[in-house]
Amino acid sequence: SAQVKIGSVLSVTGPASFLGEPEKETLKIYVDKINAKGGIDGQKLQLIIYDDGGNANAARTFATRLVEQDKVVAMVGGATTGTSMAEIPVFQDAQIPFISLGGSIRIIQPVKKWVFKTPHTDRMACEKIFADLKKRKLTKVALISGTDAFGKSMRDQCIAVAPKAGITIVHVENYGPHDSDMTPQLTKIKATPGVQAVINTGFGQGPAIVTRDYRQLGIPYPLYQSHGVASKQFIKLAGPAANGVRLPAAALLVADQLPDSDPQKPVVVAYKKTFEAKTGKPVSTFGGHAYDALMIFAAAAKRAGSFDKAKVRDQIEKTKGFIGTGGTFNMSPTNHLGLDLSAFRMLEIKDGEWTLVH
Amino acid sequence: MSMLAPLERFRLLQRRRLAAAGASKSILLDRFRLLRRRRLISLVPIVAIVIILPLLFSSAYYYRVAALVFLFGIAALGLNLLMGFAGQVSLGHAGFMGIGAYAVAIGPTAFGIPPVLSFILGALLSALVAFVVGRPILRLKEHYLAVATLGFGILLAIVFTNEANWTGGPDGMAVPQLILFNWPLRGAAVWYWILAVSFLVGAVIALNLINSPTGRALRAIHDSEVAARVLGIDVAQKKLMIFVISAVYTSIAGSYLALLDGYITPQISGFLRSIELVAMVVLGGMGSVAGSLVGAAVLVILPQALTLFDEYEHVVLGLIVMGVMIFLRAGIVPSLAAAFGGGRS
Amino acid sequence: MLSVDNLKSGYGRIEALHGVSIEVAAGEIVTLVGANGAGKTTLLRAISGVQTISAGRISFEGRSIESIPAHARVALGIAQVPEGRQLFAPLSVEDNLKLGAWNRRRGHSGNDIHRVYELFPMLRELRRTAAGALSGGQQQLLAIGRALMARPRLLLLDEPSMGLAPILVDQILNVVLDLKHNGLTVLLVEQNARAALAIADRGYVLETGAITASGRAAEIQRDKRVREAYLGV
Amino acid sequence: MAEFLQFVFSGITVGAIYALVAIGFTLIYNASDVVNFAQGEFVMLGAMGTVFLGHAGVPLLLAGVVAVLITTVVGLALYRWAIVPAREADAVTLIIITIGASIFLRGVAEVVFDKGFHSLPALLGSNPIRLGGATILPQSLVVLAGAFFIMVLLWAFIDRTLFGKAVRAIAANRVAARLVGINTRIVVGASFALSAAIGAIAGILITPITLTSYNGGTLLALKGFAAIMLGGIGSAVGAVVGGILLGLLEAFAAGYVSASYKDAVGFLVILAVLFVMPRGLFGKATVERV
Amino acid sequence: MSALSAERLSVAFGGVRAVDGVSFDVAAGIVFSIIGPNGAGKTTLFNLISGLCRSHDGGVWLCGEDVTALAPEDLARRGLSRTFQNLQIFSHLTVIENVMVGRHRHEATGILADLLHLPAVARQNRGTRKAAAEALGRVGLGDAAERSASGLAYGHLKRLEIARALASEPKVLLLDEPAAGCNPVETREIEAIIRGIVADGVTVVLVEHDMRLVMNVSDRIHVLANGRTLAEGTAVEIRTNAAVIEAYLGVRGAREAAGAVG
Ligand SMILES: Nc1ncnc2c1ncn2[C@@H]1O[C@H](COP(=O)(O)OP(=O)(O)OP(=O)(O)O)[C@@H](O)[C@H]1O
Ligand SMILES: Nc1ncnc2c1ncn2[C@@H]1O[C@H](COP(=O)(O)OP(=O)(O)OP(=O)(O)O)[C@@H](O)[C@H]1O
Ligand SMILES: [Mg+2]
Ligand SMILES: [Mg+2]
Repeated sequence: SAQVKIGSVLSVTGPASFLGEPEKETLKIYVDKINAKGGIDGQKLQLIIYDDGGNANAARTFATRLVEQDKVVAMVGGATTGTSMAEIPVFQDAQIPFISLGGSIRIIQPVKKWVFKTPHTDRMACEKIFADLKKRKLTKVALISGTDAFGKSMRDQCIAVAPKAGITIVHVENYGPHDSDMTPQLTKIKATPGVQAVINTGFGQGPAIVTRDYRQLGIPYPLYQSHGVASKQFIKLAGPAANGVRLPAAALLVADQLPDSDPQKPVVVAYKKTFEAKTGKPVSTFGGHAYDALMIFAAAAKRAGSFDKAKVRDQIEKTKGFIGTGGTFNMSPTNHLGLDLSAFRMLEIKDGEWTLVH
Repeated sequence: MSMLAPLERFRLLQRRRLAAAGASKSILLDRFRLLRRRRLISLVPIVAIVIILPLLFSSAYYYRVAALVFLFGIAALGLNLLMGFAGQVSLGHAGFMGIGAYAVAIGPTAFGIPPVLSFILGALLSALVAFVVGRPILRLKEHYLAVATLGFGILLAIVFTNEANWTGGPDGMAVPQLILFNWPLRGAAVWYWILAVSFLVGAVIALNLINSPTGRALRAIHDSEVAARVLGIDVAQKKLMIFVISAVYTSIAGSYLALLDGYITPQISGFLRSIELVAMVVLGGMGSVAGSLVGAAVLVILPQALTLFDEYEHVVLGLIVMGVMIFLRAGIVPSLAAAFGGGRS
Repeated sequence: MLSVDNLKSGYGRIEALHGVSIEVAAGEIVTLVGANGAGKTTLLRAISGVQTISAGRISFEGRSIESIPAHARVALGIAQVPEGRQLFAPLSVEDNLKLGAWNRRRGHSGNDIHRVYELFPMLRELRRTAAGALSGGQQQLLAIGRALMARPRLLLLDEPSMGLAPILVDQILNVVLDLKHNGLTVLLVEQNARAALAIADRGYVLETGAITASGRAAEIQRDKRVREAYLGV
Repeated sequence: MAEFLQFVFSGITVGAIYALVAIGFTLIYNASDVVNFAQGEFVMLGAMGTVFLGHAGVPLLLAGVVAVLITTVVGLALYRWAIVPAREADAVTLIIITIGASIFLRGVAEVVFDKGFHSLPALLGSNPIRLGGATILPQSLVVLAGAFFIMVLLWAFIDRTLFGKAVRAIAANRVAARLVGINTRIVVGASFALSAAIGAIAGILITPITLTSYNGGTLLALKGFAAIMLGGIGSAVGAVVGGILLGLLEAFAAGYVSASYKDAVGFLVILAVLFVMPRGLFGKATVERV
Repeated sequence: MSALSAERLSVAFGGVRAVDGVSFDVAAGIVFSIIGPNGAGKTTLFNLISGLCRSHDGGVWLCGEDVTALAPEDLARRGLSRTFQNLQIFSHLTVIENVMVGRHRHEATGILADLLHLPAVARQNRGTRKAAAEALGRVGLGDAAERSASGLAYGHLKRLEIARALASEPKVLLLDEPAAGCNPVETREIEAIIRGIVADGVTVVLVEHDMRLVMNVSDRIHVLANGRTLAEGTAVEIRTNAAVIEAYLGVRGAREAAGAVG
């Protein structure tokens, strides 16, 4: 039967491989599922995935290859902000829809005609954390962030939105993504007067070490992590130290705890089951972003009734009320993400499990 | 064994030896004359390839990959001048790529300097940086030089990562297009020609240098600094000079990369990129101009070809790198040249 | 004791030995005479096993050794004083000597070291100095001492008197004679051909990779052509 | 004061890690003049091997021993199949071969293991030791003790045994080594095996602190490399002192200057030291007569 | 005017006083030999003169100019050249390229001109090659010009070093054991080469253990032992000097020295 090619350039290896790996697995599983059900409008999908190793230049070459050689009709994925940004011109020029899985708001702001994304922005994560802090009547926070792209970008966003949220950032520290001891930075935070809570923006192994060092130093304030640690791995690595850590994350992580009335419940439970059954690994929200992107594309293509790139793009932009693992998407010409703060849930780790904060 | 050989036999041998010596002498002389007249002969096949390749290209993707080969060929050539000819290791050359790249990115956006001028200023800045750091660093030898250059490269990468106000930080920044005489340079095919020609120009200059007194002095330094010094060669100055020249090559490649991609991240000056440049030089052949291009081709094309192996990509890449170095230990071009016809490259 | 038969060897495409055959009987001193570039060093290296050969046989005490690696040939009893000394430059003089006795590392080398020091008192004074810091002649003495430490049965000497003061040249040649009287077999390459022939039993003339003459040392010394070409009289 | 002490503890923690990784380079370098770029992968293999054998149900102690053995065999294999066939090649070529090996081993780990991060339990538990208002984890002291223990063994081996001298002799002059009867293959092979084993042990000891992943070796090796250059290449004592110094430098830089530039501070100090002592703190100058 | 003079040169390594207050004066256009037991300090003396090593005391004058603190490359530019006891060959270069490097101080090296390969560079290259070929011819290596230097036999490498030093057209040439590894016939050839060099007006300072050569070519001989001057004089004076015979020549040396036809 006729095949329609969709492409993906992911950071399956390299420093961001913990993003790329579940994204790759998710895309493979669900493209197979779509095809097993007869494809979209009777057309089967063919998925082409390239690994950029986290390198922007390689990402751009692979993007060119997808467009020029493979003749894909759409691209789902571009794992990090840096690689996505390098790929954008290729798809803008070729006029092919591109749904990125990168975190930063820069990908979709300013709005680019052909570019969308599904992960929550780091700014939303900051806002969510700040909202929770306000609820707890804590207003003075210290920030500690990784110097990698994710950590740094979110740090900047937090600093930017803090005044509006009524939060004062009293101290800022950072650490290298591969550092193995963060006690000097945390010691300085500990010594800073007035701190009421600490937020760590970062992904990879850094946050686990921060969490452990935090407990080692016996710092008494609440510790917030970002959505960048939203995988079971974090809890395992940080061990008992993770207890009491809060973070904003998608509903996916607490699928089973959602009330039955929650419209997201069936979606996230189904994804979690499928992913864990196929891979034997616990779900992370990162794979969920890929799921959302693929499904938004599939729905748009169905609505468009063809794989005409312009039509598909228009339909993606018209996505309304789409329930994904990350939340409910309502896109528009000015909003190529379409998630609002309600997409995030505030979680707390208790006894090694995610729990919903009510 | 016979007792004393008869005088006749000795004479005969003597004569044969002389005849052989004479013959080989004239052959050598002929070959030398050929070589001298064709200083640039090794470029002929490259020019041919540059012209023929586009006939085989079916899409802009091929142009892009080929453009990248020439681009990294320029960078590797610069490093090769330093490593292959002067024998000085650098594990930090990606730092100069970074300077070149950020120059064309920051120049126009932050200072309103036209891209072409930024490009030139980037090369000059790299030269200046190389001149300043080269003086102390080049006093070190071998592994110590390696770690010093490594540190230099990492320092630059740290600056590019941390000075987010200028560089966009780890997420990188967009690079304005290069506009030449109201004609925006875009599209892989255009870049293919620009980079191929640039590489050839770079190669001609490199060959000129190698065949000049300066080039000989550099190669001499590689083998014995002491002997070079007592022959009147200012070793420190010559090393510094080649360090600066090689920095300029690499910086230009970095500027090109930024312009070609339209977007850069600090990875461009990272440690892994430096290692990749060294690997290009050694794989292709230390001290071989054509080798720089071949080494670049191998490391640019392999990741494209190896997507075939999916998750085994790195296993295969590692095996190929090891295999090439084991079986062609002088590097691809010199080893093959020695195997076929004993020519030098 | 040593027999080399039709040996061919070279460097890359260039053949340096075009089928060389020599014999060294037990207890003999045999000297190899030849001009610069004749292939003397190449031959000695081949016998020691650090030079690949393309054809021919080498047998030592009746046993063919072409396929035996270099280090094992030392264990069989072949030691060499190589051209250019080839010392372990960063190691001390004493360590160089100790390593000379590597093939007997389970035995004690202490006595042997003392014997070397007695032979060359200069080395005793320098025993803690890095070999690389020694003067040329001192290095040459060390190279000879190191080879003796192996207690070889066949000693290959490649220009042992190179760089030595005249007073020491005599001493070295006397040492070689002494060794012979203790049953050691010696293959000697020596630029000082006259002196070498004076202590040798037999000799070979090697010219551009081929043996062109051989015979008793005294005969060779008398041969007019050899005298003209190598002895300079 | 407590703050200062905490920086010191942090420096010791990180420094001990660098030291333990750095010391693995020593033997291969001494035997072959080659800085083994796959050394970080040995560290990773020891750690990941233990983790995954543990997952498979092997008791952790046994898992550790087996992982070290496997890594040792990998070290030997690297020597036998990649270094021996290229034996006449110069150092740069050999270094590129080790880079190839490092890519290869990472690729294998990526397939055999996974791409996630993993940890191992700390040997003496994870209750911090409190001292003068600062804290340090017992595992940091375990790593430090491990580094010192291996340092003493290595120093005794290289400087005090004939075998150790043979190792250095080979690097100094391979032909001469063969001419005195040293079986260079066995000695250099043993060096590779031992270096690999040291790497693997380092991996197991540091993982409770650093965590591990299939590509975690590269950056550790980079720091280890910097540490040995600071200490003076080839010297076991230099590796450990260099490592600890680098760790302390980074901790103080992070504490008193800026964490963003702590790596920069580390390298600047290394550069400064090299300008004064071009062969590092403990590197011996070799004399070459002309 | 003397071509080279050394005054109270001294240097110590660790405890060893390798050279200890050595002074001498070399008249222009002669062969001045320095002999002495192994480890006497001859090579170290050369290193002091050629700037590879700093003297603790005294100084060096080259053709009347004080060159004490100069770097080797500056000395080379003033006309001092040398060969090495432990060969320092440019082994990745061909034989003739080795010698061409010797011409360095006579070549104009504008980096821009070199990069662009201006006609002047090409012309100069041809000149350099011709001069190098000539120097090779003088030491009898003309046939080996295009061979890789790493492939020469030891004795030939020694000659290559002489050719390389000659190519720099020195005023003073230091030769460190040029005849090492040469048989008597080859030593004669070296002798002829040295005579040729002197005939061109170059001053030669020779370190050598071959007494025939030394006695044959030397105008003056300076004897070192344990870093100090033991004697200085003409060949006849030296070979009959009891102290020299005792410390250095021995029976053989004395015989060889006497056998030399001066
Ligand atoms: N490494 C090498 N590569 C290429 N050719 C070589 C090499 N070593 C020696 N040769 C060549 O092999 C031939 C024999 O050289 P060898 O060193 O054996 O001569 P030799 O008799 O020892 O001379 P000498 O008296 O100068 O030491 C010579 O023609 C030399 O040029
Ligand atoms: N860099 C150094 N470090 C230690 N000792 C040194 C150094 N250089 C020279 N020496 C010592 O200084 C003394 C003089 O050495 P030098 O090489 O000058 O002797 P030489 O007269 O040239 O001897 P030869 O005739 O053997 O070449 C020797 O004892 C040597 O060991
Ligand atoms: Mg020889
Ligand atoms: Mg000397």
